[in-house]
Amino acid sequence: MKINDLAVRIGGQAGDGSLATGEILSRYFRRIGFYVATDKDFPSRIRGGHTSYAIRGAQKKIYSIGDRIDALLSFDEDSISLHIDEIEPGGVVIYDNSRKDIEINREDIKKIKIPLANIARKELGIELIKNTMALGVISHLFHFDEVIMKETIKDTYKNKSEKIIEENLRAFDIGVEKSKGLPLMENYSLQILRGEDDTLLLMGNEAIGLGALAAGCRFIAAYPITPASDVLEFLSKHLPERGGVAIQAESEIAAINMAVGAAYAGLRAMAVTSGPGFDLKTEGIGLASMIEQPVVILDAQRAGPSTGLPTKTEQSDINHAIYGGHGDKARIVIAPGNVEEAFYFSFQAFNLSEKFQVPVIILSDELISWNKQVVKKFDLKSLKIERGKLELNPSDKGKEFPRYSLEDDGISYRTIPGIEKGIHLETGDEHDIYGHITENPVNRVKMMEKRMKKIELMKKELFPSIVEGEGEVAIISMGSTMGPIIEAMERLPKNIKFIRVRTLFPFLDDVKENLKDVKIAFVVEQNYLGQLEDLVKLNTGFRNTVGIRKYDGRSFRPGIIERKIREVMGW
Amino acid sequence: MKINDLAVRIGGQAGDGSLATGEILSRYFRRIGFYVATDKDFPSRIRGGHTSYAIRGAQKKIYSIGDRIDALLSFDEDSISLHIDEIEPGGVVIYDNSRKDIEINREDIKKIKIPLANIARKELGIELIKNTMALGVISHLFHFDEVIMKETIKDTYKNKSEKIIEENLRAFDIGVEKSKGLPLMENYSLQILRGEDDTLLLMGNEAIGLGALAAGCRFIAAYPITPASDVLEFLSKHLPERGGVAIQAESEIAAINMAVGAAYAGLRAMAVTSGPGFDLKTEGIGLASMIEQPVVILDAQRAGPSTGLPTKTEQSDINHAIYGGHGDKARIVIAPGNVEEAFYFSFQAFNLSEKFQVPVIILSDELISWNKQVVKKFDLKSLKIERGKLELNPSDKGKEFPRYSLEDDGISYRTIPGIEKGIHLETGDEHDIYGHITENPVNRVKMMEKRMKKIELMKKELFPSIVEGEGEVAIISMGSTMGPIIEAMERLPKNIKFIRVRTLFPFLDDVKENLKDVKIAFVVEQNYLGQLEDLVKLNTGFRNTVGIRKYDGRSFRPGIIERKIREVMGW
Amino acid sequence: MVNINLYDRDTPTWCPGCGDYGVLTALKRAASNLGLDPTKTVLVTGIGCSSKINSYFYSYGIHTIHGRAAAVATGIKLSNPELEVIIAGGDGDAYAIGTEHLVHIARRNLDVAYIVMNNQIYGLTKGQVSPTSDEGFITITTPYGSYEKPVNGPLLALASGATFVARGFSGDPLQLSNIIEEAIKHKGFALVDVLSPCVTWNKINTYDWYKENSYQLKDHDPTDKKKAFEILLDEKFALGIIYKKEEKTFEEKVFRKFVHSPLKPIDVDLSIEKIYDEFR
Amino acid sequence: MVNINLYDRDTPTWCPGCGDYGVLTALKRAASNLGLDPTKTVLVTGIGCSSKINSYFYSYGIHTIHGRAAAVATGIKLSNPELEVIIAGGDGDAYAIGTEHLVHIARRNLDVAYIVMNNQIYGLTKGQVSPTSDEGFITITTPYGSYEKPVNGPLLALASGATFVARGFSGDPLQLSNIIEEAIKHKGFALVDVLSPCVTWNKINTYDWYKENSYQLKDHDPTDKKKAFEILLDEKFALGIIYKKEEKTFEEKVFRKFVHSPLKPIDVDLSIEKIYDEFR
Ligand SMILES: Cc1ncc(C[n+]2csc(CCOP(=O)(O)OP(=O)(O)O)c2C)c(N)n1
Ligand SMILES: Cc1ncc(C[n+]2csc(CCOP(=O)(O)OP(=O)(O)O)c2C)c(N)n1
Ligand code: SF4
Ligand code: SF4
Ligand SMILES: [Mg+2]
Ligand SMILES: [Mg+2]
Repeated sequence: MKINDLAVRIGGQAGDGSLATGEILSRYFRRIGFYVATDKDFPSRIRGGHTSYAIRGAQKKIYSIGDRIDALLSFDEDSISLHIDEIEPGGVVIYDNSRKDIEINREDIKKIKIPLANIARKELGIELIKNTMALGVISHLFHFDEVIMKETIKDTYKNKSEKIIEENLRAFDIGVEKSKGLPLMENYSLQILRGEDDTLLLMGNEAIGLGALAAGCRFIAAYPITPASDVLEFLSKHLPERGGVAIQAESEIAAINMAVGAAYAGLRAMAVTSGPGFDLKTEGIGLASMIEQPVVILDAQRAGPSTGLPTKTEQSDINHAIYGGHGDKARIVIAPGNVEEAFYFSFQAFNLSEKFQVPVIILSDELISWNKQVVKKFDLKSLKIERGKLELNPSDKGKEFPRYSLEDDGISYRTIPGIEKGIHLETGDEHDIYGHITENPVNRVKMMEKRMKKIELMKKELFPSIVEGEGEVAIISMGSTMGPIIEAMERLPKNIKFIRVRTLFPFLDDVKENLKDVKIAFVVEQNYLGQLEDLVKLNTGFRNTVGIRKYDGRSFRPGIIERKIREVMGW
Repeated sequence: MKINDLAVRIGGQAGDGSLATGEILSRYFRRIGFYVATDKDFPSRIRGGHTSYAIRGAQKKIYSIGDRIDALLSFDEDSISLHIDEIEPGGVVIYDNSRKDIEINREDIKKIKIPLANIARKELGIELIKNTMALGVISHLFHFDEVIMKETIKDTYKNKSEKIIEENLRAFDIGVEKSKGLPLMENYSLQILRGEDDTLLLMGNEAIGLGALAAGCRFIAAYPITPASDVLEFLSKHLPERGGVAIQAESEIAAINMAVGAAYAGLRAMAVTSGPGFDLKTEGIGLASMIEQPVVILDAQRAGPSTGLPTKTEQSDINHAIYGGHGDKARIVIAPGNVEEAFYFSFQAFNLSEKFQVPVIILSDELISWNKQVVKKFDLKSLKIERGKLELNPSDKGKEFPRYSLEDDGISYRTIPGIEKGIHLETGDEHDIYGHITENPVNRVKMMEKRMKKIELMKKELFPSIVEGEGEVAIISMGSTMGPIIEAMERLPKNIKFIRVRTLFPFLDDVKENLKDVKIAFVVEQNYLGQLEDLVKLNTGFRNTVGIRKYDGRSFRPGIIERKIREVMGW
Repeated sequence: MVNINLYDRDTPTWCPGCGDYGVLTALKRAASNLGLDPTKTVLVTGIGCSSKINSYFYSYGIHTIHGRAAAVATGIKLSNPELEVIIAGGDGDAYAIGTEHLVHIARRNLDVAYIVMNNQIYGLTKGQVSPTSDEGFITITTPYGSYEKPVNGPLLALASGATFVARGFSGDPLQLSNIIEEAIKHKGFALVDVLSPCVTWNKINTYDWYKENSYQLKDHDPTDKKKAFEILLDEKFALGIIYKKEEKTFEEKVFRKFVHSPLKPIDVDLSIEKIYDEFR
Repeated sequence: MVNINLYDRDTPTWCPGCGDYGVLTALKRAASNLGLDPTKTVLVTGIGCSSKINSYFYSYGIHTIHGRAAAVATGIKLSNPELEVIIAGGDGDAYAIGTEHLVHIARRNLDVAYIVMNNQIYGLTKGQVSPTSDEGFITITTPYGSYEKPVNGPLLALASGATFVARGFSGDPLQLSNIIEEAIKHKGFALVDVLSPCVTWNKINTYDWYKENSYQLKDHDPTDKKKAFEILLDEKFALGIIYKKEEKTFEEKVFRKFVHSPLKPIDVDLSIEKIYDEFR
């Protein structure tokens, strides 16, 4: 009996509506009080090609769809060939045989064939509604609460016409009806846990957008790119009504430089992108470092290099985020591990950037950016806007304001255009305390030290690693891999210390401390070269590491991690 | 008595002609059989501002202007205030007091005041010719060979009019004449060593240009930027007569992509730039990695970040050269340490890029790029063009040529447009062996491994470190710092092992080997963050390092290194 | 004339009804009429739905990065002027992120044809506003309507120095193939802006809309530059060859001496010794 | 009118005789006539000799990176439309590496003035060819003469949608200051291309050469767009305001609701709770 944990994969051709169906299902899970994790898999084309969406709901906190699925809802043949082996013994496959009937070779699962598309066409005249019908089938098989499910459907389509809502509810009912008599999934039990309804279901990109809004970000410039576009899209909708500006720039270069301009003019500003666009922002981010402008950049990593696999996940921009750009420069690079952190990191990114007057790079990955998770409503009361040394009413300092005055902590007072007595220059050339260009070597040394000093200072306020468990064997990771790692740990027979790094630059000393009694560390990451592993080695001196790496564009499963650790440790 | 080693600094306002005078002096040194090292110091503006040029000639091989100068030729007050303390006791200052007379406060040097500009104006009617006149003064004081000097002057101006040559020779003679009676520098002796005249005097940028020409490079695309423009300028002159193309692109992005296009079309192609432009090339270099195109990129480093100090030297693009760009990618990064290597590395860069089908980055720095050194005529006989797996006559492989066939060494056969039976696709998206886009995970893994495998393979053919000396104390460096380091070593009382790293990526194993018996290593580099030091730590595990760093935009002097090592070692 | 099937390659994965099918058909027909040799032809594209066209057209092909096709093509053409180099891509690719290269390839008058498949939207990234979208156009990134005047691609090219400027419509592949044929034949830089509907994301600028908002150029003298400017200032889209003038191409100017063939083996260039004199 | 000395800052380090002195004088005069408040003015520049102008003009100033001044200025102006934002820089900055931003800032009709100090050469990097250099022009990177037709900056801006296009000459700072004044006053994007000789590297396009190769616009109706195109196609440089039209600015279109002032303190935005509904 599997209790309160169900993973469903919905697969079909792009356009079959798998994503929409998954959306309703994940909303249902939230409503019954479950946590949710999802994983999209679709090709970089618009129509056709196999697409699938995995949704898992569970009572316990989850961040991964897990190793296997309990139900496969398949609208095409590819779904079967690609995913049939993924079904847990005792699970079920539902196959829409309207297009074609096929042989399904597994004896240990339930196999249901039903011509959903045909029924939909016949009964409602709309083939596409087969999706909602399929939800009816699943609901019946797994004893879903039909009332809550229908509420969910209604709410999901609440911006659509009455007619559409009616049709979908009808489709759902037909699905339930048609599955009467099918063998029920008695080995699954899903309770209704819903208590206080204080949760939200959202993906990382939405959380980042919300975090930015909450932080008073009032400017976003971006150029569309998967998987970062959602943030631009979200803010394009929500910024204008807050007096902010969302602008789709002519390129990523334009975008970062616009954002730097906005920051210079005093707005909290951000630019969002992914790999190829991140490359193009290199020079602009360097300018921000040099003129000490607070600006926030999101790099939602996808599989590289070059155009790579645009709709697939990876964690291979770590090096560029830290080291990208010529010259020595100060910046902050933080990596949220889940949707909740995506919100808070996004919020804090603006505080950090203004406090330290540096660009802050949020490094997410496609999986976090798109993974829908259930989070507690954000604790806005606990948050505070900190603008650092922003000087809105400077006292008279003479004709020019010493924008780059040499303060003990390396952070100068900042004024912005429009402020009386704040006039000064800013330039990416080396400059004196008024921002005027100078090539004087003594000044150069002072200014370099002023800017670099911030690196030590900021360490105190950055996000330390999250450590779970104790032991001589450690797992180190960053970003979205935390989900499968936690589940792998649960299955492994011995104690493991899990160190999840959240600040990549400057690298914090706590990782070294945490490795003190560790004998061997597995570094789990989604790239080929072991970029995180190198970072750990360099910064801690700890060298007995074993890389667990994945670079096929698909996310980790707990089993991969579990197996590799068992193999190396002989467990 | 100082024998066969003389350092002269010529200083004045930009436009005073210090650089031209230095040019003649350095040519003279070559002609008498000396080695030469030079160091330019001028501001990022066109007229005005203090400019100075240090030229040293010596019988022994030198790569640095050394700690102190023997003669200061000064056309402005700044030259005195900035450089008077640099003069070796027993040396001389020659001050042109035409503009203004000033007090020179040093008792341990000879002080010569002479109104050169006034004399030049009076006797020849051209004030600017004071420079050549100054050469006459120096020649007389230091017993130069006047015949050779006059030959040098003639040859330097050989493309100018007869009149100009005559005037300069006259000016020289007047200089000699006017210094009759001045106290001679009897404590210096410069012999005429000239034997076979088999040497050249050139700067790193020229050597890189020549190396490219020799290697059959027939395409350069670049956007002007200090200090890389010389290479574009040199090749703009010399490529067309060889049927090649030099194109000043609309931006660095255009330049790198043009070069990639040229490489794709089969020409040996390069793009040259410095920091800000190097940032902009990030995406294009990533494309070259992904489609496995051989292309050569020069980054002539200058002081960053951002626009920084455009005419000052630094070594702070190491990280970007190695790590810049999203995703995992293969490339080669090599760093010549002197002008001779600049030639050979440039030549070999083309071979390496074609053999391994990767972008090769030559990392020079402003000092090497501009430092004029005397080198033996290049041994062209010893060189060979190796184009790797370029397939000019492929056998029939079907409709599409398997451009990305999976060979044991990861290197596929390459065809280029125009070749029969070679048709295929190339794309920065992940692709199959014919270059067609595919998102298949199994193919992805194979292709990543194919591309990454080359990293190990290429290690065998890259430039190992140059090791000089033995001992438990090591110095590690890269690039132009070798000159001052060698001289510092000569002065230090104990044995030192000097490891000069020449290949930065992939990092070779020899550095680790060489550090086996070393107890402490000083890493000398021109940046703040210790980019080379981190690289050594990461790749060798050796952690007892001490950084000797400079980041004021001016080059190292032996004394700085010597003092720091004495201090740390208690020597 | 060559059998048109010679140019078949992978089956397109564009959405059913996508305008780009018409462009592909027209390109194949033009190639066939001109007898283009796939071995000597390079189709250079950027990134976007439209840029996938070289997966569907048989010849040498390079699918580069977003916006940079023109720069890559410049390198190719200058390295081997005997190649027929054709550039293709979307409106975002050419007129947003690729703007600078378009302007400069035009003023160089490089002898290549550039086919812009203009659907007034970002197709591959799922329906964001494009530089050619009309003011007020609602997309996911302009939920309150676009605030920007559209880029007029052919006008931009003409102002930059293009010596051939034309507009076609993928709903009329026959005319389009004629235009493309002329563009390829033209010695110099030829821009062909093709109205090519995106049936998935752009529900405004449909086939019908384009039919209503375009007209055929008649009795137009394409050598009349002033007239060409006037036509391009029209509200409606003129279809046909708008401007055409023979001028020396970039390659003709650059290669005054001789052309180095990339198709031949090379040796160490000993002639550099002649330069040594500069360094003595 | 404000005392012109208010705008004094550092002493320029341009070469004696550089055309940019005339531009600086004209800008100061225009500012003084308009009574610009240095506190509310931002002079945004790129990189180049010309781009150093904000070191010499007293107001808020940001000297950005090569080619990106227009993008930075867009961010500034959209963040605080009450600021007077002026962009200045060289021909390389605006018409080579900055091409894309020029085209797009023009079509957006952002209310800023952009002064391009066009010396047809790269000054700061010591005399390489520029996008506005004439064909055949010999420089250190074009020892055999340039192979490219020059970019016509004002034409490019006009074709891109600029609502104010003018050309001045730094040899005539009085007219130039009038033009700059008009450009700043103009509501919308104003491009002022200034013929501004580089006395050090460009020995062809000198003050005298410009005098011979330019003419004053007379009796020209700047609202006549077709005529404006014609004028810009002239071989000789027309001096004066070539085109001018009032259109809604980008800011006016964007800020339909209210403007968020960057000059006020901010609090955590609790209103995001209203969006929570989307996530349930
Ligand atoms: C540097 C970079 N930025 C952004 C993207 C994402 N991207 C891919 S295609 C595209 C635009 C597609 O629009 P268009 O060029 O009009 O082509 P279409 O798909 O409409 O044919 C974008 C923004 C990218 N691949 N690279
Ligand atoms: C990205 C980048 N590329 C190149 C340079 C070098 N650079 C500085 S100024 C300049 C061009 C100067 O020409 P222009 O813009 O016409 O200005 P001018 O000096 O003539 O006034 C260049 C190429 C740079 N600073 N940054
Ligand atoms: S999304 Fe639009 S442009 Fe892309 S293939 Fe579909 S119809 Fe064509
Ligand atoms: S180099 Fe030319 S543009 Fe630069 S300051 Fe001198 S004259 Fe002016
Ligand atoms: Mg498009
Ligand atoms: Mg210029």
